[in-house]
Amino acid sequence: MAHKDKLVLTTDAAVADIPDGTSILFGGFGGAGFPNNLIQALARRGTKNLKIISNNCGTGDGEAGILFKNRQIRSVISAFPGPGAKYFQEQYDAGLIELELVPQGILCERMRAFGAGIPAFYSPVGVGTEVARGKEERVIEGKRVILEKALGADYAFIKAHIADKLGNLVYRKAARNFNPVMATAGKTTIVEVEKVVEVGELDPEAIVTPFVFVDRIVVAKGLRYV
Amino acid sequence: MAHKDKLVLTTDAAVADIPDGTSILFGGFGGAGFPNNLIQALARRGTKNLKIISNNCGTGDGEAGILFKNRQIRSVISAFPGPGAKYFQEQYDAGLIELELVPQGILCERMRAFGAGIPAFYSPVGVGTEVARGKEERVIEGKRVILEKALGADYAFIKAHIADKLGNLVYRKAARNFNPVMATAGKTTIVEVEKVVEVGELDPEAIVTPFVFVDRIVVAKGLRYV
Amino acid sequence: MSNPRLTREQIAARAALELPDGACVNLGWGIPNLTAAYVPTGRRAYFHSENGILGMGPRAKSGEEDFDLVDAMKVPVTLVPGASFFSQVDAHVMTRGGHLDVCILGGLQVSEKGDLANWRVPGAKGAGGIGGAMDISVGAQRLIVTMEHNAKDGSAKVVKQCTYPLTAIECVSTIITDLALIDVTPQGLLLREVAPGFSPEEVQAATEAKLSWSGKIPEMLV
Amino acid sequence: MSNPRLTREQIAARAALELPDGACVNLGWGIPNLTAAYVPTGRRAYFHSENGILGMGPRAKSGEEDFDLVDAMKVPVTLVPGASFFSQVDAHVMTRGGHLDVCILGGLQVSEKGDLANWRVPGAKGAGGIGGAMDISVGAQRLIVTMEHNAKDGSAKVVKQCTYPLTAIECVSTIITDLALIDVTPQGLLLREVAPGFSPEEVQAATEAKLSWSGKIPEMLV
Repeated sequence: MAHKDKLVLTTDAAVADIPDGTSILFGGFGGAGFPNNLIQALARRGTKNLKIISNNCGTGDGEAGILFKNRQIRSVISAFPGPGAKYFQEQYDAGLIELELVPQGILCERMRAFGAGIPAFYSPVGVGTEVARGKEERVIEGKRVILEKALGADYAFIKAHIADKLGNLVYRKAARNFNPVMATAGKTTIVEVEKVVEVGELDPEAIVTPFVFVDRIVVAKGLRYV
Repeated sequence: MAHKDKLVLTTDAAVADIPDGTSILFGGFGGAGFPNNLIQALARRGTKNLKIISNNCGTGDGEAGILFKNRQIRSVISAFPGPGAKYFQEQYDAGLIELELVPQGILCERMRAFGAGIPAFYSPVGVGTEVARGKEERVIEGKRVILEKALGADYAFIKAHIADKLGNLVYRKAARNFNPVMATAGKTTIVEVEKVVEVGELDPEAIVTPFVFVDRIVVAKGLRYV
Repeated sequence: MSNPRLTREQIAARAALELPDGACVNLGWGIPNLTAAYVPTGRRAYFHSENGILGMGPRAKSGEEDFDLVDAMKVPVTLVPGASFFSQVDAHVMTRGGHLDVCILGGLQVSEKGDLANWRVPGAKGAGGIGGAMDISVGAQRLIVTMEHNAKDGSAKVVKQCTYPLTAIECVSTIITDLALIDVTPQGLLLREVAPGFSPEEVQAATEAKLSWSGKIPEMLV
Repeated sequence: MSNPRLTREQIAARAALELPDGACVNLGWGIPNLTAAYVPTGRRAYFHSENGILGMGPRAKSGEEDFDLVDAMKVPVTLVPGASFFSQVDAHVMTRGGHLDVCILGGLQVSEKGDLANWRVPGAKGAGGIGGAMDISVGAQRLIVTMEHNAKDGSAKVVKQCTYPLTAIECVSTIITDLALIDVTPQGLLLREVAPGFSPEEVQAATEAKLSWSGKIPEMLV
């Protein structure tokens, strides 16, 4: 995509074309690195019937919580919905929402596989557990493994610290977490950042996500849910 | 391993225990990022019957070339032996050496899988070509794929720009290439660096290879083969 | 059994003795997380967090928290010199790939084969959550489980076969409880130490799985 | 056929017109590599190298070479603003994962289904070498092959079926030669442009595979 088109002025504009029924990856872990401003914009837009992939399922009204509260989400792939995921838990208990629980590292690896053009892989994680149910199992080099499929989505909503105007990204401390891999696994990747700098200002050695993985950039500050 | 033991004084000491018949990964691509000083030390040591994994097979006497010249190598896994790999080519033509040719990205991915605890994966690369020979083929999500196995080795010889005394590494420009993934795929990883700094001097955000992947560090300068 | 069992802190302190100098270590929620405070003098341990940190230091002081620098339990932490940040993907390259020296997790049940159940009580309300425990259990070079020896209702947690949903099979190396330190070996569970004042027979009585021991069993250092 | 065929530079220049503004592009050895010099004014292309660079600029000037900053052909290069370095693994996440907009490779043979053979001449001495071509071919969003239309012995390189060892099957989108620009479509090879002075019939005569065309075929802009 032509670089000049990536910078979007508002979070509302950044999500204006997200259709009902789409799939979205959400970055963030432990209160850090969540694209909270994009999520709020999606809540305002009211997009329905979403399939989301996210390590957790919100913290109260925060993070993805508001989307559950608004009944915008149909299904979830998650490693740890979390004790703070009040609206998710209510809807899950009521049978209103589909959940696929995935080990956290396998969630990472499945998204990485998607981004890397690897359709599937064999993993020892989950062998002999509920996670293996319905999955092909075999023995490779003497080790029991199960088949895991690549996992991507129509969109990735991620959070980074600084972007340049091309879309090169750097993160801040443990707010990096799921964001770089999700940038590679979303067909359209939308990033909210605290700051945008001119092209050339970021150190080429220190760029974590090269701009080839980024489609839209929006500057948005200050939402965190602890 | 206790951090204080990692720093080795000479390249000869760094390779002093490498046994005949072992397997070694060599970093480097396009003349940059080769652990040339370690390779020279291994040539001096005279270790025989090596199984090496390396993108290329030497440039004249340089890079892995000296090990071929000395007949220290029994088999090679490589993506591009290269026109400069004179000794390798002679021995290959004479049937003295085993070669497995692997697509470059799959060479990367197989080593990454090893380092990441993923025993095998399915890839579309090489389907319908010589590379697919003898490999399991199937269709996943409508795509023809072949089974590729993880690839590790007893040792990794890598080159980095700067290490701290714990073994955290940063690289320089395109000399990064295969080195970070090999650090994860060698059971014992030995790095040659241009400079060692105190622990804490490297920026935690900029460290490319965390010290957990590094077993021995040696400072050695100046060998490059163009 | 008139002697008190060990406290959670004492279990953690005993577990900390298992950390070799320079070890890279992942700690799970609960008792495992307490271990960091008990690393023996003269040894250094580098704590790993699955959200992408190697080299976590103590909890951040009040007023000095950086909420982009949190551990896997969302607690603001600090860094030690030599620490690094990386992605969640790379954090699990470390766990699953066998690069961490020791991992310590909590347990609901451990079987005599070393199967671990620690993520869900059967019949519990809610969706539950796996987190990083499965990747950690499968990949750990050495997996130590720290837990109370018996559940609140007195039932054994060291069992012949886990009845709770499994985290991973045949993954546990050592079990450290408020009553004992037990190694999982190919020959079954080997009682290595008992809590001060307890006999091997008393520990066996509190254990569903069969323990073996020989000679005099030392007391746990606490 | 009295008109001269296009030069290698002219093939490269025509290929460069296919690069959209802002495109991320990988160029193979030979004619593809020449393309970088012909990016049309007003457009920007970001060149990717499989050794871990996105945003390569022109070749470094003599005396200013940095031999840690080389392209996949070992040539010292420069960077454009916005460039980044990454590992070979991540470079191939970009190729195989379909993240590059256009890849341009050389060819020995291209079949009417878009199979590509470009890494080895059968019977050639030596071990040969695959390099990154297979990953690039499989992953490219759009793969353009630039090559001479015929081999030195006059034999066709655009063929019904490749007889040379394959690089990848059904991967080529467009073939640009010194005689023609041809799209690979589900209906077969579609002749879109001819070199100045050549007729579609002349191009077909130099081609083993069947070409289709309709109406007047424009000349290649060179």
